[in-house]
Amino acid sequence: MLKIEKEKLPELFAKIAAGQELYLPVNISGQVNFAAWDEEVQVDLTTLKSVKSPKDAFFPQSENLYTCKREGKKITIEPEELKNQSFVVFGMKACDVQGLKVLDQVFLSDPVDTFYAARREHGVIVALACHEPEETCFCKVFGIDCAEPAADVAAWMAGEELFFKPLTEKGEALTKSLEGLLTPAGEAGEQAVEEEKAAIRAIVEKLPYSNLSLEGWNGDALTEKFDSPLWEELYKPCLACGTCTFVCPTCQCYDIKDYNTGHGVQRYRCWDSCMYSDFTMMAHGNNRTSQMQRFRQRFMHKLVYFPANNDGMYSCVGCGRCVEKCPAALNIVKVIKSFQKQGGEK
Amino acid sequence: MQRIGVFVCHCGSNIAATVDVEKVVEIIRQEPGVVHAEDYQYMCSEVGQAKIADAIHEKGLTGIVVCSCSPRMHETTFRKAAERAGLNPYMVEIANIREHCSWIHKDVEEATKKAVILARAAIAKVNLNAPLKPGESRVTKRALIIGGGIAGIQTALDIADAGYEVDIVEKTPSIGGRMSQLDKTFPTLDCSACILTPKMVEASAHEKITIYTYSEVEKVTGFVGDFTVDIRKKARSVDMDKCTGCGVCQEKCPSKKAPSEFNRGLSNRSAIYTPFAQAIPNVPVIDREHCLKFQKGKCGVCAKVCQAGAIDYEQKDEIVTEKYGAIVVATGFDVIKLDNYDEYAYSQSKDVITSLELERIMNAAGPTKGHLERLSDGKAPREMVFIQCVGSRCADDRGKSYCSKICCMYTAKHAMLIRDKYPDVNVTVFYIDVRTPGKNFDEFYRRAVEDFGVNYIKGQVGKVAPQPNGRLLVQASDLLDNRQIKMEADMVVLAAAIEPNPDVRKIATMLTASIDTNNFLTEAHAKLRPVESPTAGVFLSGVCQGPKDIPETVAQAGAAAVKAIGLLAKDKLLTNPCTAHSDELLCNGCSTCANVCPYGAITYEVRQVNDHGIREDRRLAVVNEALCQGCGACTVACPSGAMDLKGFSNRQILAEVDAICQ
Amino acid sequence: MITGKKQAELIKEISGVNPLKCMKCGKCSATCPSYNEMDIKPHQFVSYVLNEDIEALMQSESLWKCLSCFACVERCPRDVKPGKLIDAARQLLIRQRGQEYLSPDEVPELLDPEIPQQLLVSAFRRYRR
Amino acid sequence: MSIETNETFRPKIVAFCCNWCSYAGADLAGSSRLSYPADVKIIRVPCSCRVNPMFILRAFEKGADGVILCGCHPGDCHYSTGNYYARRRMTLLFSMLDYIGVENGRTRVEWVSAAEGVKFSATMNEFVEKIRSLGKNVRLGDLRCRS
Amino acid sequence: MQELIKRAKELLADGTVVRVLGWKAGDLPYNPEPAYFAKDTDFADFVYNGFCGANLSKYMIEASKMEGKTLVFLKPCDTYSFNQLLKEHRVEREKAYIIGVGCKGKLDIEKIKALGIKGIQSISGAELTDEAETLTVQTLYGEKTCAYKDAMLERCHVCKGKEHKIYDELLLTSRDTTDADRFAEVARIEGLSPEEKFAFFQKELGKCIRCNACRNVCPACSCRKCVFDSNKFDSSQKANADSFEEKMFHIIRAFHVAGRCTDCGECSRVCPQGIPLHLFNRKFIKDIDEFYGEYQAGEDVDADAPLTSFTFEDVEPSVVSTRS
Repeated sequence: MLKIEKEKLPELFAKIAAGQELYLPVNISGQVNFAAWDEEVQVDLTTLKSVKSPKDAFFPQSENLYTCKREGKKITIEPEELKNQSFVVFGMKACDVQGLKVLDQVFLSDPVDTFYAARREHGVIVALACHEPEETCFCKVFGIDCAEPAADVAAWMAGEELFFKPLTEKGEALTKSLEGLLTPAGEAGEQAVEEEKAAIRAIVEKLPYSNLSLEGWNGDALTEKFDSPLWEELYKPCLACGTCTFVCPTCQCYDIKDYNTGHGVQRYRCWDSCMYSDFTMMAHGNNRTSQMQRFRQRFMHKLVYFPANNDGMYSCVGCGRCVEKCPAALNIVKVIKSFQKQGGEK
Repeated sequence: MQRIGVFVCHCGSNIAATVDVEKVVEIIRQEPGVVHAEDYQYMCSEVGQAKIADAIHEKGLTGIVVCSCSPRMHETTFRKAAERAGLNPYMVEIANIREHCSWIHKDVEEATKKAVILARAAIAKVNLNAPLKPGESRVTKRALIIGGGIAGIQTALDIADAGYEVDIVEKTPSIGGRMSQLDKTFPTLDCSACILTPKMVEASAHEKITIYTYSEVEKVTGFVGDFTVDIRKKARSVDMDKCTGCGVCQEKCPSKKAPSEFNRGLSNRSAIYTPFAQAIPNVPVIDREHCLKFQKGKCGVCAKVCQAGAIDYEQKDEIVTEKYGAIVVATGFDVIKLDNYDEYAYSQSKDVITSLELERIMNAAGPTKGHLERLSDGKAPREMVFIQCVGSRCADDRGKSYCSKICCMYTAKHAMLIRDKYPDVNVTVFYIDVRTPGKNFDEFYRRAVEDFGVNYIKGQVGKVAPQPNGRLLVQASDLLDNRQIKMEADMVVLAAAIEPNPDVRKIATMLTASIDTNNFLTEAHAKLRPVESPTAGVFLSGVCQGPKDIPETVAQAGAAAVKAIGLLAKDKLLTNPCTAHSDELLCNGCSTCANVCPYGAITYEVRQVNDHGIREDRRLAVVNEALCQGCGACTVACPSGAMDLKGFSNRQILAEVDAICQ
Repeated sequence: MITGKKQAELIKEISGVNPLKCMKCGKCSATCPSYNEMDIKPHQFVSYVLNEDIEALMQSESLWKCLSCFACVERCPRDVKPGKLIDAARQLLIRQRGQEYLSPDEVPELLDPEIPQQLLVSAFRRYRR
Repeated sequence: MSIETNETFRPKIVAFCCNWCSYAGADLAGSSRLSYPADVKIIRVPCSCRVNPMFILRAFEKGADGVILCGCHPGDCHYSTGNYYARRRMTLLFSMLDYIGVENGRTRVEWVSAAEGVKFSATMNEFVEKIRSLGKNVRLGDLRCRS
Repeated sequence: MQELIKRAKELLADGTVVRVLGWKAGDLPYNPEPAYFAKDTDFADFVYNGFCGANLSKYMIEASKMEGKTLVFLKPCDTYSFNQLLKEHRVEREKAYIIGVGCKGKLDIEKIKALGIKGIQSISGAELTDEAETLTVQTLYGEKTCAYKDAMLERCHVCKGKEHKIYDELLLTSRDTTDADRFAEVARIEGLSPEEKFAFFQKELGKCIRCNACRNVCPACSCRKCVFDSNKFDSSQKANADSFEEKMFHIIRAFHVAGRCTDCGECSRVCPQGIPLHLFNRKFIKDIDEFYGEYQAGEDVDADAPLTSFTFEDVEPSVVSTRS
């Protein structure tokens, strides 16, 4: 394990960014989101959750797929280049890293999404343990240990230092390139990290959602959950906006659109939300015509369909972003709890 | 995707001289969707139109773009050509590469580039065009004439003779207009009243003509074929049905200090009056501002002397609402105010008069009973000076930029009449140019010079100054002799510029007919549609459209009548198919569109819709296509984009924007 | 040597007058109090400028007979302002002669009580820098 | 701002003209041979009130440097009231564009009657001059559309 | 709160209404959600406190389609929205039984968190009946306090007033919370140079993720299908691929609600990225007030809306460049 003083972090970032792109949490007019580093930006590693999850470092909100160009009546197609240089995402949390695993299940299984795969191949993740978990967090429910993030590099902030522990080959390579800035953590460092982990885990135990039960939520629950009359009540406050999906680290739906630039047509994909009334709107109309159906879809997908198709893996990681951001104060926890309550009543 | 044919017109050299037409064709041929492109000398010619028809048949075109002159010129021509070839006429779009391109640019490369872009925009639009079918609306077989001068009377007679009902609305108490104020008319020197009065009588006696005098148009709604007009009949204070026109009331009226409008204020009239002897209707009105009964509350002489009991002090303004198929504007003119022409001493001396005032002085019914005399002292003048172009042809804001057209001729008439009747009076006319185009006009002017000895001097008068001896010092320059003239005159007559009746602004606004910078009504086309206003169903007669003399006015009045008759003769009108329509799946039923519709064409109904499987009763906007005129106000007011306009749809306009900004 | 064309341009520039607007009505000449003393009449100024015959204009008596009363400017119906043209011609001539300006101290002793005030004012207007 | 750069900069300008007054005014400018730069391209609309703020933003999005809307003079609208609505809409829209930092003068409304060919041409000359002085539109506009 | 429950139960019992639209307590101390109540037992989690910021007017669009009457609790500012919806025929008056509820300013959890308060377990002082000016927050990291005012939503500092514009009956009293000038921030921005204005909005709008929360919560954005979701203008872009799109979206959205926006502040409240969206709407409101006379949408159902009316003497668009 290595370490660096917090005040030297700008040097560390500069060094990383010298050889590749570096994405990390940045405060722009009061909100923290992952963005590319430069000397001007205001890096913020203390805010626990970025508004958007860092998934768009691998699966951008919109990305060009190819461009059609026209000369007279001839049309040529220029595919967009795949990511071919390494980049570093610094400061992802354990839940965000788990979010990527969910995306991997979708995008890396056959047929492979080449754009995503290229980014995964070239991305190096430095994950940061959650210094002070908050009441909206429930990663523990999904078996995630936010004190011990598993990525290319794991990092902890303790006292005035940041501790840095490469876990993979990519992580080793990155660490190597930072020689000189990082110094050995030593025994005291190891000790500090252990204390930090313990402190984190102690807080996690006290979090209100940490003992949320997922009992009954699995691939087998399909019909029972789908047909529940509870949905009809639960969805009512939903405004059909896309906030939950756009801040979510695991939502992976996208739409493909064309944009006429005047000198060509760009075919690009952009995040879509199953909450939107025009989600998967086709010529025949919509396959989910009411907001109740759309609402149900999102939660059934996260908690039932996805585990059914992915060996029991839930596509929720308990980051709690939707809990914080839903304009109508709806969220996945409320859904889970409602079913629990109903079960209890039975 | 449409199969589009593009036709590029040379318009002789009008387009081809500045736009490389062949190059445009070559480039446009490559555009997606374009399956045919060609150029031709004159697309609007029969051969050109045949080319369009041939291409429609041979290439199976579904959309046409003609790159030519303004769509205001030949859009209809090409649409008809397409229709004859079996294509819906609304599948034709025009790229205006003449007025908006070749005529305003000099650089060939630049103009060619622009022509290509304009063509692309039209192609982009036509790609989204849909066949449209006009609806029908009814025609009310009645015409309204605003203004009862010679123009209005003639138009009314012509329309009525064709068998249609006509209403004349005249602001003053009698029809007759300016012509009734004239003494003689050029170039034949007929007595004006002698030729006008029979027409007035004919109009008033015509069974198809209703005359509203002392009345004004108050409100106009509706559209071609179906206007609804409110006419305010001002309180005359005299019962039209009872009055016998005996005139006793006017004789006995004790208030005789009101300036006579008819005599241009040169004499006074009684408070109860008919403007002139031959007035039609021969029913007086009470001028309430000058009437003692109305002002002071006592008098009532007229009521006492009226044996018919026609006087009605209680009478109130009355609003008559009537429907019309066509409206003819014939609001005429007035002479300009001369307050700003201090150098001619008009407001300083009674002996400086306008030509229209001279008409009244020369007229037997005028202030001097037809005797030529100075208004200051009643003496007969020895030396008379006429000054031309007072306020006409001015570049500054004191006068008018245009030539008033009639002054040269009436001045020659005045000079001739004076020399004829008073041979010992010297007459000098100061002119800038003498303009006498017209049948027997120049001959008329030459007679004034050659036979009547009128002294014409080229040179504008600089100054007229009243002298202590009561005469007027006229200072001018003789440009041909290069000398300055200072002469004393007894009377000076100013040929003041004429201007459209000031009321025309108000009327034009009501009719949504446009007005030019000089307040003349604009024609639909300066050359080809001179008697029609750009507003369908509104026609122009007389000086409201531009300066004219009597024969021209009468001719134009007839022309306007024919246009109106052509409209009234139809039972149905095809309505503009470019109307608004609402997408029922997007409509919120919020009423915003109805709030901005000037025609009340949008109503709401609750109807069941099937929105992708969801059946719901919804409040929905419905457009009445017969009422909708296609302005598009609703389309922008509608927040959800449910309202769209056929022929100018959101996507069509956006496609044009995209093509231009490419 | 300045050509007539150049001079005509200068006159137009100084006066701000477009001589093409003239419709040759002669109202300027009709209105001019100094007409009889002028060899080139006000309405002719315009054609001299149009014909670019500026030398003649600059040598003319009219240059010094114009009172700058601006009656012609006021009354011209076409906004041509012949008075401004002659004013400009005068300025050209003065420029040619060089800097022969009076200094303010010299003025009082030159004043003749008989000089009309209007002339004085017009002189100031004309010769101010 | 130097004059040299301006001469090479040819702005893209969209002019929305109402069919009844301004389009006819533009026709009159044409038939009177009153020139204005070829940078101006006219789109015919039935009335100024047909112009949706979306059209104007779209023009900027796709690379226009200036957008001008011409309609009948207030009181002269062929449809009686269309230009009044257009006037309010455009006033608010232009104010909003100003508010978000788009240079003043990239948008303009001018009332041009069918008889005002001279005004049409003068307005277009003036507007093109103004846009040239402002330079390329970089604050509104989609990066993807820049060539 | 108890009086609200009591009255609601009465109205349900006597058949005046068939359901109640109010707020249901969440599982955290600050996240109550809008909810329907129909049975006596439902009221167990009925809540009305400082965190009940949601404007229930918009839910009345759907409630108007249901059978029977809905009792809805509206705060003074919410009644403007209801009126505006009424004017646009989006809600039905006879389908609503409106209880105007008092308000002492609503709370913004983001503001509390911005003060560094996290790991929240409970909050006291947020009840309407609480006289305290201070919120006391129990957190995993200890007890924290903050002034009620400092935790209030921006909109409450510029509150339109305590008066309900439409109601059937009133319950609870309101408190005057206005302590700022509603247009101060707009005026400040107006005073910036074009470069500064542009930089400001670029930065703010750059955060937009096009989640449509602002639009979907907005009572004025009541379109069945938004133009940005339909192909009518080729404008249906689901995500911003370029900075222009946020501008287009937010300008057009503000324009579409211009003269209709009551300034209820919901857009700014719900924006996950904390974009001060009300600055767009308020700009239009300020302009409308200045150009066409003061107008408050939702105040009077019968008033002519500024964009559907005019006067001959209206200012010309050039006023934008000529005014100081």
